[in-house]
Amino acid sequence: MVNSSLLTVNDLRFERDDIPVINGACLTLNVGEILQIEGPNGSGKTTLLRILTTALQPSGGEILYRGQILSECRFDYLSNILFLGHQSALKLTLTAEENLSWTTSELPGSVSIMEALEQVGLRGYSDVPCHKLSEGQQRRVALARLLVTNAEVWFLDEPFSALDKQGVQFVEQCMERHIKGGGAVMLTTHQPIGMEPVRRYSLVGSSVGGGF
Amino acid sequence: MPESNRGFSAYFRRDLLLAYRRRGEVASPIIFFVMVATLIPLGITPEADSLKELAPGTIWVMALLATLLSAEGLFVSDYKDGSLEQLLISPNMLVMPIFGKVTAHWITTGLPLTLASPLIGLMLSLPSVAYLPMMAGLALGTGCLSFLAAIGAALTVSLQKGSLLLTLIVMPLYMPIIIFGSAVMQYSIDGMAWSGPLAILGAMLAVAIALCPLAIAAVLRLITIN
Amino acid sequence: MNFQFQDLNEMLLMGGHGVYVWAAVLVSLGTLIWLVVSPILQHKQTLKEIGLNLTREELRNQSGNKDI
Amino acid sequence: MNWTWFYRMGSPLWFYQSTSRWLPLLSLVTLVLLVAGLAWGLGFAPEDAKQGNSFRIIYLHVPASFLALAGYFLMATAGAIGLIWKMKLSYIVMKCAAPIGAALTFLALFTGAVWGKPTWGSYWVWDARITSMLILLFLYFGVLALQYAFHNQEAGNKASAVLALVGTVNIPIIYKSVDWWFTLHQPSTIKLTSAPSMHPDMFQPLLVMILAFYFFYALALILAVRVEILKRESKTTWVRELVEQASRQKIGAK
Repeated sequence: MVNSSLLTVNDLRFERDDIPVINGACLTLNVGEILQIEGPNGSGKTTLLRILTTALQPSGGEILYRGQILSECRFDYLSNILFLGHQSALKLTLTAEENLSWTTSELPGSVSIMEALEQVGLRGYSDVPCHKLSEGQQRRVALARLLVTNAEVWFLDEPFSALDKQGVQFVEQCMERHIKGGGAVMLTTHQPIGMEPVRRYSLVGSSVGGGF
Repeated sequence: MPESNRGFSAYFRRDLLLAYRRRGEVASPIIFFVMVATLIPLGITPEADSLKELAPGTIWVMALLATLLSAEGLFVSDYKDGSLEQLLISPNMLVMPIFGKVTAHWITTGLPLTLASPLIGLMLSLPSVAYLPMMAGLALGTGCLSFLAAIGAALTVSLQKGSLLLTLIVMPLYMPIIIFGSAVMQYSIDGMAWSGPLAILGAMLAVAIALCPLAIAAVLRLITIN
Repeated sequence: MNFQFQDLNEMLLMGGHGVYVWAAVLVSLGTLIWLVVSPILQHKQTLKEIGLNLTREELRNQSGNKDI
Repeated sequence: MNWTWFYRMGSPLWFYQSTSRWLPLLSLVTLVLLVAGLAWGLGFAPEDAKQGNSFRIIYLHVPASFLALAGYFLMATAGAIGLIWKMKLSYIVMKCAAPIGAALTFLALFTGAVWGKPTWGSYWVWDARITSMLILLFLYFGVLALQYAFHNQEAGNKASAVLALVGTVNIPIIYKSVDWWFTLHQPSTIKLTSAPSMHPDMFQPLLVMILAFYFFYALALILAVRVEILKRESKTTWVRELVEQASRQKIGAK
C-alpha cells in the first residue's frame, strides 16, 4: 500500500533553554501538495524546518517518513530531501558550477548543472566566481539546486526573499512541476502564493512566542 | 566510488580548491613560522651553540602556534554561509567529510610548515643530523595538531570571539605532541636512535585520525545549530 | 603517638619551616571555607531574587496588562 | 529492570529534598574529619628525617591533588550522563563541579609550590606531578571558559560536556608523557615523598585527610548544585512554595 502521506509529524515539541519554541505541532505532508507554514517572526518556523531536516533534535514527539520512524529510514529519507535556508550555502570564491557540483555529488540528479543554470537565467555565468554575482543572482544559483537533484521533499525557508518578480515566477513554476512529478513542498513565506493546492499550517497556536 | 569515500573526496577536493583560490592565505602560516624564528636569536642569543640547544623546542612551539592560527577558519566560513547546515543533513556519514576537511587543512598548513622547517633549522644553526628527524616528526606531529585544533574549531564555531577560546581549549591537548616532537630532534642531536619518540608520534596521529573525526561530528551535531 | 612540640611557640616555628606550613594551611582553609560559604550566600541571594520576581509578577497581573 | 529509580534520581526536586535532609549530618562529619586530620597531621605525626617539618604540607597537597583529578573525572561522567540521557540535573552537577575542581587544583599547585621552597630552594620546580597538575588546571579553565562562552545554556552544557570527555581521554596521555619527559630531564632530584612508602604514623593522618577532602568535595558540590537548581527551576511551583516559606520564616523571625 503506497502510503500517500510522505511526512507525518505528531505532537512535535522543541524547547530551547526550557522555553518551549514548538509545542505539540501535528501536521502531514502528502504527495503532490504544497504546505505553507505561517506564523509571525520568532514563532519557530525555521526551527520546525530544521527539525524536519534532522539538523535539530526535537525534545519530544515523532516524525514519520512514509509511515516509518525517521531514525529507522534515515539514509533514504536524507537522500530524498532538499533544504534551502536563508543563507544560499554558496562558497563565494568558487564558481556557480563548482558550488552545484557538491550537491550533485551528495544527491545525484537527472538535470545537468549547465541546463539548470540556463533555466535559472544564468546562462553564461557558470564559470564566474560567485562573489562577482549580485545577491539576487546568488539566490538563483541556490535555486538551481532545486532542478539539479531529484529529491522528493523540498523544505524551502523564505524562498522568495531577494528575488525579483521573474524569480518568484520561476520558483512557482519549479514547485508546480515538482508536485506534478510526485514530489511535495513545505515552505515558509509571508508573501501569498498564487497557486492552487496550497494547504496552510499556522504555528502561532502551538508556540508560546506569539501573542502581541 | 564506494559510498563513504565520496564524502571524503568531495570535501577534500573542495577545501583544497578553496585554499587554492586564496593562495595568498596559505602562505600566512609559513610567514608566521619564519618570522617568529627570527625573533628567537634577536630575543635570546645570536650565538650558535646555545641556539642549537633551543632549536628543537622553538621549532615545535612555532609549528604549534602556526597551526592554531589557521585552525579557526576551518568551520567558521562554512557556518556563516550555510554550507555547514547542508553538510549536517547530507545522507552520507558526517565523519568522512570532516576527515576530508581536516586532511585538506593539514595539506595547506602542516605540510608547508614541514617543508619550510629546514629553512628555520638553518637559521637556528640546527646540526645537520637533525634535519630528517625534524621533518619526519613535524609531518606526523602537525597531523595531530590539525585534528586536535579541528575539535577546538568545532566547539567554538558558533561563537563570535572564538579564536582565543580555541587556543585555551586546545593548548593542553598539545602538550604530549610537543614533548615527543622535540624529543625526536633532541635524540637525533644527541646521536641516539630517534625512531622511538617518532613511533609514539605516529601512534598519537593514528589515535587522532581514529577518534577526532567522531568527536568533531558529535560536536557539530550537538552544538552548532542553535 | 604524642604531641611533637613542647609548646605552642615551637609549633609555630616548626624548626624554621613553620612559615611555609602555616602559609599552606591558611590558604587551604581559606579556599575550603570560600568553597562552602559562597554557595550558601548565593542560596540566600537567589531565594530573595525569586521572591522579588514573584512579587513583581503579581503586581503585573493585578494591573491587568499581561506582559509578553 | 525498571529504570524509574534512575530517572526519579535525576529529578532536581528529588535531589533538593533529599539533600536538605542529609546536609547537616554531612557538614558535621566533614568538619570533624578535617579538624581531626589536620590536628593529627600537623601536631602529632613524627617529623620527616630528611625534610623536617615542611613535609606536613603533604596533608594538604596530596588530598587536594587527589580531589582535583577525581573531580575532573566526576565532571566528565556527569557531562556524559547529561549527553546520553539528556538529564538536566547531571548537566547542573557538571557545571558546579568545574569551579570546585579548578579551586582544588589551584590549591594543590599552591601547596606544592610552597612545599618546593624549603625542599628544593625554589617555588616553581618542573616536577612531573606538579607539571601535570598545571596542565590539569588549564583543562579546567578550558571547560569553564567554554561553559560561560555560550548565551544558550544548553549549547554551553553540551560543548563543555564533550570537552570534558575529550580531556578525560587525554589525561592519561598527558600524565604519562609528562612523567616520561620528567625522567628524561631530571632523573636525580627526589620526588615528593610518595604516600605508600611512608612511616605508618605519618600515613594514617594522610588517609584521614584524604577522606575528609572527599566528604568536603561532596558537601561543596551539593551546596553549589542546590543553588543552581533554584536558579534553573525558579519558574516551577515547588520553588515558589519554597520561596514563600523562606520569606514567611524571615518575617516570623524578625
